[in-house]
Amino acid sequence: MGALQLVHDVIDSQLVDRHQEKIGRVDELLLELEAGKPPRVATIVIGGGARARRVGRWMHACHRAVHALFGQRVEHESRVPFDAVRCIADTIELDVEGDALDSMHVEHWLATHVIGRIPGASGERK
Amino acid sequence: MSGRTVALSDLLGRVVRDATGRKIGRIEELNAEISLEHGASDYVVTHFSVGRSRWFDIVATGNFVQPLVRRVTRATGYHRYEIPWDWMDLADPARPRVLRREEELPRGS
Amino acid sequence: MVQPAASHTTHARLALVALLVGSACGSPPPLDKQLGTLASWTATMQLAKERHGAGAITGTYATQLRDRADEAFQQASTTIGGSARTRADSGYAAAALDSLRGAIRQLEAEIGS
Amino acid sequence: MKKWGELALGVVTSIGGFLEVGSIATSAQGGAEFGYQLAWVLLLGTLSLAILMEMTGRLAAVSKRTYADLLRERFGYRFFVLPLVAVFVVSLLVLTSEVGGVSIALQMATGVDFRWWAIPTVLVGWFLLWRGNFSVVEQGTAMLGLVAISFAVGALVLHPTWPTLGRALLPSLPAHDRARYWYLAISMLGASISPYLYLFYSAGAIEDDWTIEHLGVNRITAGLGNVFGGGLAIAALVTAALVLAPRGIKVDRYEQIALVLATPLGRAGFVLFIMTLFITCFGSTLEIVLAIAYLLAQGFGWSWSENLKPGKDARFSTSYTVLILLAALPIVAGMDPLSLTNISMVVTAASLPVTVIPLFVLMNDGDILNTHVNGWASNLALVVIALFSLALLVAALPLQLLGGG
Repeated sequence: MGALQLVHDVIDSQLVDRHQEKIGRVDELLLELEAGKPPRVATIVIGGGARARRVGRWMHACHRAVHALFGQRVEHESRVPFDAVRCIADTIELDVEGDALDSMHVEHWLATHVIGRIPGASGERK
Repeated sequence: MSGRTVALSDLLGRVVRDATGRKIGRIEELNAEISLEHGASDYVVTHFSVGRSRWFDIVATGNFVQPLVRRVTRATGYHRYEIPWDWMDLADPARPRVLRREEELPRGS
Repeated sequence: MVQPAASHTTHARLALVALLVGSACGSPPPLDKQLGTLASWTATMQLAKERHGAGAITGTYATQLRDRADEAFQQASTTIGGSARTRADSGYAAAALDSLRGAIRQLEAEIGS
Repeated sequence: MKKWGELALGVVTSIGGFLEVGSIATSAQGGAEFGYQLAWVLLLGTLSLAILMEMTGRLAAVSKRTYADLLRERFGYRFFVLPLVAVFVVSLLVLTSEVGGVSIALQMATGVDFRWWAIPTVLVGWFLLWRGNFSVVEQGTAMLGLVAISFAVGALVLHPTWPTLGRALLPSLPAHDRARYWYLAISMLGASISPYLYLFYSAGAIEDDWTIEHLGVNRITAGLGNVFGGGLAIAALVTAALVLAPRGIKVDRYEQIALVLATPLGRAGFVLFIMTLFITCFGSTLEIVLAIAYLLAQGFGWSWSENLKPGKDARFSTSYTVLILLAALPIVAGMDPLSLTNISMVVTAASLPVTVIPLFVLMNDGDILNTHVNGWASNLALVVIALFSLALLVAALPLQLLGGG
């Protein structure tokens, strides 16, 4: 891991967890600014809110409106410290347990409440 | 670990002015390296790439028909600035300012 | 920063759309177009009759074609009066409607047999 | 040996996968109203699609990433929203048209109104996606899709005048109804070059674990498959030109199109037409719904694969479940499937620039493709396609209004 171009190499890259499962993309990167020190690449954000914010204010407003429509008050967003990055290549591997991430809330909810209720949903491969 | 946090996407595309207030382009890329001073795995931004045309740079950074790109850059006098982190004043992330004059800034390829 | 320019182009686009929609939807379809549609359905009925006679198509399918032709006939008979400007035009319209009605009857006779 | 099997399969897939409701309907309309004259549009569309598919296939085989992946990674989410929304809307429209095509085929066979068939159609389709894997979708529909060859048989039996057809492969201006001519030309192009085709193809390359070794297979699949697919679309145009045009029949409703095969081939032709319409539309339904689900999953970084059990990629499988059900609604509501098809094809044509122009950038990116970047000839071809896709975008709306009726 030498020099990194944050736009070219990091933001929007596919993220995988320590089991190589896809867990989203780098939707936002947070930098920490401290006087007299170079900006530190601090946090990877995974979540629809951060994504919507990048498109524009109106998209962010739409995103919030949709959330309100479904009665969701909390944004299911994950903030992973950049220290957790294990490897940066075509995908970025994070040393985390994907199932424990808050941003996987919709995936889990659908898996248990919708998809899991239909026969034939479980197992490894078809 | 005190300090302000700024989102990368809030910096991207921001117009950068030099010490005299002249527009010199927009932030298009942030280049980071592993810091030698902090703990081992900390990435810090070393310099900002500031250019004038995002699309041109998307095309130009990808080894895109390199001879053609080189000819076009030469013909149009197009260049990006590579600005070291400590020359960039991000006190207001919406209005980044370089502490030097445009003439002093290092140019990228 | 780019707001004013963007809203200008948006307005221009809206105006263009409004103009085109207006010009396209303002009047009933012209007479020659309606006559063409009627002739097309008349020919469809004749071909269907011939194909049914040859055993190429089923009665079920021929009936569906008849129904579509019937719909075209109904639609034309309500709108074609508005498109015909002169007495001669009205004559053409009536003749076209008549021949489609005749062709539909012939197909019905063919299916019924 | 395995490679040759894959190759044959790929070619078959292309034949089965390329002729679908849009091509059948718009080619029949074109042939009925302008004879052979619009054949050049199909040639142009087929060539363009072959080029786009070869490139997206190469991109996936070399980079191990799909076109949708790279659209987001290279251009950023802010830009990605544009192709995402455009392809989503356009493909959903085309999907609805395909469901309409299946329903009409069942109506022709049974006499039961097409509206009743939309729900059963999507339920069966959904079941296949739920239980089947990628090969079932790809190979199953492709093998059965070979019935589409009946169009070629029909065209040959009618003895087309080859020199005239040959001349029609070069563009010419119409003697009458200019707006209608260009409107049909755009519809036919939209039917030939659908973004879902190359998004599905590039995702399929990943599903089938393509590597650099598959570049030859990719080239032949994209090339040969399209030759056959485009050839069948031309055959559909020829049959309409020889059966409908001389009698002055215009295609206003789907029901009229069955006559193009029932006339040269009799009862067999009638049955084959219904089978062709049914199978090709059904196959396309599965491919399009997967293509949209792939786009969403890849764009947002979800876990995805048609080879995984649905519980392993819940968001992906929920997407195709919801989408396929959604596509039935306009048909159940009684929207005319032919009008729907025509509108879908024009909108498709208008949406092309947002997926074609970025491809030009990606295909020249040495970081992604190493030595497999485009040569000058491919670049030239892609620039031409990009330019005429822009022309389509500009012309689509005015022509829909002037020539759509």
